[in-house]
Amino acid sequence: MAGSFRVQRLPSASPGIALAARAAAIVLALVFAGLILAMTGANPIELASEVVDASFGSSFGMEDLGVLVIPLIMTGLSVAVAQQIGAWNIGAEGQFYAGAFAAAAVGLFVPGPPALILVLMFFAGLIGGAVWILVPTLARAYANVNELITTLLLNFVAILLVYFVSTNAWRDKMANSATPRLSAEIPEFWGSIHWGLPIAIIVALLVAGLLAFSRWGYEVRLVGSNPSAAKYAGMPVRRHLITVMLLSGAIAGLAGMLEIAGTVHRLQGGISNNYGYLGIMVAVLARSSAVGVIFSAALMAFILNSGIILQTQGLTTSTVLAITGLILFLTAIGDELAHYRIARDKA
Amino acid sequence: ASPLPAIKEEDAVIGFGHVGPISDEGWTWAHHQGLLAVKEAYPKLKKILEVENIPYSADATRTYRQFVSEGANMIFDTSSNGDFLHEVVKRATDVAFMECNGHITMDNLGWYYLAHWYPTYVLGVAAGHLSKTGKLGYVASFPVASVYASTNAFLMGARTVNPNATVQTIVINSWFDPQAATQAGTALIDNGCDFLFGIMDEAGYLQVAEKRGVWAAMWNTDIRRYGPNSYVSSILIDFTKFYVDQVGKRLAGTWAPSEQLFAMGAGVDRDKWGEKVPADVAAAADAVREKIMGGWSPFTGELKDSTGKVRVAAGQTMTELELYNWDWSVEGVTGLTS
Amino acid sequence: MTENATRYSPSPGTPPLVQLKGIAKYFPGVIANENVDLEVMPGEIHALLGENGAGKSTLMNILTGIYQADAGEIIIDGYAKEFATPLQAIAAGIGMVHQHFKLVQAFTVAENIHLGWSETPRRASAQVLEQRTAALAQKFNLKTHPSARVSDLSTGEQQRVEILRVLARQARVLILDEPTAVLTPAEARELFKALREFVATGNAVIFISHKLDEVLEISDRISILRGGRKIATENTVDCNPRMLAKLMVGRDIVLADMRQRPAGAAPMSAQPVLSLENVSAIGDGGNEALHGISLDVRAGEIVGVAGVAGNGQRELSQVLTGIRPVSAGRILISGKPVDKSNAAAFAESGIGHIPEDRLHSGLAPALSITVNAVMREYKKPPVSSGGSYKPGAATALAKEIASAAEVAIPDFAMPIRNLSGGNQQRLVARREMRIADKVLIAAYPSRGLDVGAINTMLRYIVELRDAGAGIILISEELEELLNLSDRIAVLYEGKIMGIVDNDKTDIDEIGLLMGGRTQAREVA
Amino acid sequence: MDLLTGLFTTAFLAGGVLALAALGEVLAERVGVVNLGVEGLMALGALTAIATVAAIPSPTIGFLAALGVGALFGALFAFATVILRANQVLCGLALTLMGSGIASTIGRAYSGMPARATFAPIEVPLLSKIPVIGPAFFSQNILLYLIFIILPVGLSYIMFRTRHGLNLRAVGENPAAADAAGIPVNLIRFAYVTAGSALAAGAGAYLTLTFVPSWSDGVVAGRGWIAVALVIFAGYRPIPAVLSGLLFGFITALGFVGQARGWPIAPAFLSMLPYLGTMAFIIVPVLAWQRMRRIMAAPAAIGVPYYRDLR
Ligand SMILES: Nc1ncnc2c1ncn2[C@@H]1O[C@H](COP(=O)(O)OP(=O)(O)OP(=O)(O)O)[C@@H](O)[C@H]1O
Ligand SMILES: Nc1ncnc2c1ncn2[C@@H]1O[C@H](COP(=O)(O)OP(=O)(O)OP(=O)(O)O)[C@@H](O)[C@H]1O
Ligand SMILES: [Mg+2]
Ligand SMILES: [Mg+2]
Repeated sequence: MAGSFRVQRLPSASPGIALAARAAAIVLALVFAGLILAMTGANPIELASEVVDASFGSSFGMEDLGVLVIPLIMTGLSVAVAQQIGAWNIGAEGQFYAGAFAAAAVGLFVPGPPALILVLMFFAGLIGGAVWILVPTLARAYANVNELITTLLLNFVAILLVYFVSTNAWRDKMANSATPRLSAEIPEFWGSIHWGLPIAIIVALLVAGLLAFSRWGYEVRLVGSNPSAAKYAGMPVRRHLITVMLLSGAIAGLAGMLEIAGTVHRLQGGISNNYGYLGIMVAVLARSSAVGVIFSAALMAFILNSGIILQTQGLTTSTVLAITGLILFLTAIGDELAHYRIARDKA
Repeated sequence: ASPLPAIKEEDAVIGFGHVGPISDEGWTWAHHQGLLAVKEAYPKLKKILEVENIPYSADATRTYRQFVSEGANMIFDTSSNGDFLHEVVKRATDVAFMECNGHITMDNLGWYYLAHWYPTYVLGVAAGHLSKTGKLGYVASFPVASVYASTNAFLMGARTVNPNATVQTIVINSWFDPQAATQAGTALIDNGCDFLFGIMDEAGYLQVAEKRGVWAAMWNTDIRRYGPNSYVSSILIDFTKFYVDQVGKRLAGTWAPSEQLFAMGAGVDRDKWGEKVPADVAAAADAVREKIMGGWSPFTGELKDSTGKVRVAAGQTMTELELYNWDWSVEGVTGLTS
Repeated sequence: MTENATRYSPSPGTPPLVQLKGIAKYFPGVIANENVDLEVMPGEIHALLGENGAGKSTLMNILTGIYQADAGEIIIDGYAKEFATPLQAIAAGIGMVHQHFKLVQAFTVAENIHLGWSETPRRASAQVLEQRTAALAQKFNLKTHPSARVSDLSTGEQQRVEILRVLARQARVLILDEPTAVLTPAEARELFKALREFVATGNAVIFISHKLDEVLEISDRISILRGGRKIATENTVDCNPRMLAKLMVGRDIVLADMRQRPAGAAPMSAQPVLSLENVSAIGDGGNEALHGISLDVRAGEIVGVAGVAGNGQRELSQVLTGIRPVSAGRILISGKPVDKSNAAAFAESGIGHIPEDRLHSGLAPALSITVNAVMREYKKPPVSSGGSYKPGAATALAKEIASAAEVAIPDFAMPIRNLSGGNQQRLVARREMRIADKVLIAAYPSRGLDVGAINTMLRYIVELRDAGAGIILISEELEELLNLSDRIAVLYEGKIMGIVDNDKTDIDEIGLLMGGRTQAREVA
Repeated sequence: MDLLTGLFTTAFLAGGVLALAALGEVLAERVGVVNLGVEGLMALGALTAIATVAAIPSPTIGFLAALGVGALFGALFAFATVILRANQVLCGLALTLMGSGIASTIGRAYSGMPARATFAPIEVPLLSKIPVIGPAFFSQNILLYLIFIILPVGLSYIMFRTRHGLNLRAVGENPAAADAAGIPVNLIRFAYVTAGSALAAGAGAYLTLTFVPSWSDGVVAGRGWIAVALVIFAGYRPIPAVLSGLLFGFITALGFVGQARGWPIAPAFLSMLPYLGTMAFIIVPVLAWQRMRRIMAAPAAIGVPYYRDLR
């Protein structure tokens, strides 16, 4: 039968091997993409050095990464939080817009000193996102309606709503389809990187801390892992489901607020570059760990920003899209293979 | 502001940022033709940068910033990115920027656009002749200024022939969605429209019109092959002269920010008439075209909006900037505001 | 051997029906099987004994093609075979009733019986499958509801479906992994009859059980595994329980009389600590599952609940622990009526619960041992203070529980799913006993445990009783109930048929009540 | 054409795209695999169809070629998720990116080219004369009958009335049980995920061979996601899946008709109709009728890779 070696799957991959597998997957994807590029006449080595150079060699590059990582941390966190309770929030995209919408309403129509307005916008963003996930949450909690579909459908509604106000009632005549510039802005501290970055990181750490070190977090993990056991232990299954899903929505809403108050400064359609959907990938890459989200968001930001750099190098958007897909595909495979080890026979 | 210094052709880097794919056969394709013309006119340019599908989001800032990092001396934003672009404009003062459909100028930023309402008015005249029902359908993206100007000019042209003509718009809430455009076109025809017009980049509703045997007019480029029997004409746009001219100025050190609206015949015009358009209709419409090229403006009061309110007094002519920033529908256009 | 059916005797020189040679299987960090040889002859009922975690199920999973052996050979009828998939094993005539049910919860009984079966008609409408199932149930004398969804069935009923499925498939080798754990004695006897008929034609049975009496009754030979290795194979006639227990565990097991109260044990209280007054409750299916139940438990008393699984035991234990609301009647804790069913409040007032299905409802299998161990005490210091949860303190508590439960755990952060069933059971029991100051509801606490572990488990329960807690012991093991309980209530179709005093009853009377007969004589 | 007829006609056309893609996803999810690559597969199918008919002007060959390409990419996805057991969500999203990226890269050569051959409508004699429904349903292209009658009826027969269907549903519900019963879990998963991907690509081909007969970058425009959502809406059943596609197409068409008729509702809100309408259709019945919960329940093992050795 089997020789003196045999393959075993460990229940969890050791962090070192997992990291190595991920790196290997990315390298493999890039080599693969490089080969194809080389066939089309491009010089992959040059492209690669350009990417590294443009990402880390200039302050512009670092700024871009720093700004891009903010919404990715937040939407990734939003999805990861919902996962804790066993829910799939595919609607972070919509909640992002809803949060941006609510924050913009405050920013446009509430007079006051900017600092106060920013605080109000912060809460408006949280509430906007939470309101947007409210119906899916209640439908799940009281009628067990699959949240995956309801949250997804509301994305389209939110986007239409934002388009509607930014091309109608709230429109700025001097812009094509955007509201006037908001009065309050999150200040920048390094180039165009604004305080949204530390806020996003703090929120992620806060959530991670709550999950690991609070009774609430303990209960949430248990409810998410096995609702029957949680019920047996007398935990309020439904209440936790509701609060966690609302929290997930609120975090995505905050992502929208940070984006318009810190980066875009106006409400308009299209401000989310699919950040909500990218958040799903960020969360999956982080294995739903709130701290892990910070790192996987950084990875995702690097991949996306590299895509932009490659485009200015003459690669088409579609090629870049395909390469990104390949990287993620191989990463998924690498993550799984990292669980295996080859063991020597004990016999 | 002092003009930017001249640069040698061999050292110059020019960037083009597009909203859609070059393969769209519409707006972006037209701008890409401009890029090709620049390449031909200045074959020694060090580099031409081109990025497609730039989203209307902070990604646009990242892209234009990347252009600057790549050493661009002049950058064309072919579909206004507003603040996303201006953020970069402010920090790259040695780079010349031109924003298509922009609204503001800075020391190193100008804007350009087309006075598409004139050829649109001409198409409207043709539609007035060709439509039997007088019900004209319009497939719109969003209720924005260029759509208001387009629907209004179209109806005003048609009403010179058929005073009872109306324009029914369907807003599909997307700049690009062939499926929705197809459905919108179908719904318009089902509702009695026998002439379709719109502002989409693709051929969706032209194919519907061909199938259902009604007329259709298009935008941007000549795509009559999608519906040879239905095709009336297009708002044909041509950026080649403009781009070559701008790059020339930048190289020569004479570039200064400008605001440019291409006039009819100078960057924007109607396309060659469709094969099935009767000669007399074409002639009637072309007569109006001549008149406009001669300096006449059809956009003269009295003009009422869709609520019946007089918006332009009798005898008063709308300025080019008013036309550019049009944000109300003339009487007879329905669907943009509710 | 009590009753002797016609014995099948293979002609001399017949190869073993099943022969395993040098089988080894390693899981990360565990030697599940090593160098195991096993021979099963045609016509033989071969029992497999061993402590929890000895590797019995693993060995059988290898024989059925679910696991691949790391070393060794499988020989059927004298021919070496490779079972890369269960299908090959099934084709070779091997069928198994699994310890952890391999049933599709969302399917009906009929669908479960027919899935993956080559004899299922190609066009298989629900009616056809249900008719066939009814016929099979009749043939093998196992009561089932063909159109019921498995998720609505009790554990015992589910096991009956498993047995029926394998019997229907006419396997030549029938592997039963603890099949009788949830059957009544009468049902077990029926099963044994069927097994004897099954082997009488030259088939074979591999029978895994922790019940030594049963093994001695049914088997021809017995093999014993310990720590993944085979220790011995003996003819059953040469065996007795004490020696088997010693072979399995490696030391002597003393079975004590559990009803004996040691000096200093808490006396039985006069007033009940937990009472049900005419309690009814609605089951998952929406029908009333409990009808007007009245039951008292006093401190220091063990009340047994006998009855065939599926007669309301699950609902009863849920009502008693506040998981399921009552639809009529009331519950009193220490004489005070409970106004709202709330599992947390029940636990806080000192009611512990060893649930029937520990993996599904008592544990979160994917979470760590620590998280699972502190499930009852996470609200109290030292695990939490204020709203905070202290992972360090939680692990300390988990260690305490594990050592009280005598479970060796390499890593408290590992998912509890990785522990053996027996160890999970011990941890749950210890966890619950820590909070059960007043009452412990123990549902089938010894199910699936080996003799040694059962002994330990029952000892735990008796200790708790002696410490002054009231116990409700739900079980199908009449021996166990009679050995422990002060009184025994018999549950039948959601009603209590009678409550008998242990001193004044016998197996026969309880058996009658379990079958739905009303009480013949009154108990004082 | 009568307005209602027009509504139904476009509902069938637009809904057909969703229906076919949703059918494909039903296949994958029924065996326990979530395939979020539908959007990318549709793009690949749409392009393959156009590219094929450009070379061989037969819509049937174009459609079959799309099925083939879909199966190829589906097999790749199935290899990663079923055999290697990589994360399904991540692989699905990656497949969407790859599919869309590859399709638009290759598609550059085909933009600006109307489909060289399309499926022409067939008039069913007599039936096509029935008012309203007649022209909408009986003078349509042949694929429509495949999508709305043959496939859903056939698939639901197989799923719910045959031995094979019992086995495949068991794989999605409890792979360990299916495995122990001798059902080849990975084979069935692989086959159905591949077949489902072929159908998703077929939906793309349907799009460019009937509904919008030309390739353009982004022609799928997010319909793949809607299809995934509709599967849940349909309770993972073939017939409800196509009906929900039809319903979605109908409500979308209704929104456009509303605009055409000048309903006094802002266009943005009319565009929200299909999404809000679908939400209402999901939530209300479940609230009103408790039994719906069980009927709508997802296969229990959905999204979970199956390991034999893991307990
Ligand atoms: N065992 C479970 N498995 C999965 N989800 C669960 C489980 N138990 C609860 N939930 C989730 O939590 C929600 C609320 O649970 P809870 O137990 O409070 O409701 P319920 O009493 O079972 O339902 P209802 O009162 O609506 O009949 C459920 O709708 C479901 O979404
Ligand atoms: N899939 C698995 N992964 C890791 N370890 C396993 C796995 N299956 C079994 N084991 C380990 O292998 C050993 C033997 O387990 P097995 O289930 O065969 O015991 P058993 O004799 O059937 O016990 P029980 O009487 O409790 O059923 C145990 O230590 C168990 O933890
Ligand atoms: Mg800023
Ligand atoms: Mg076992």
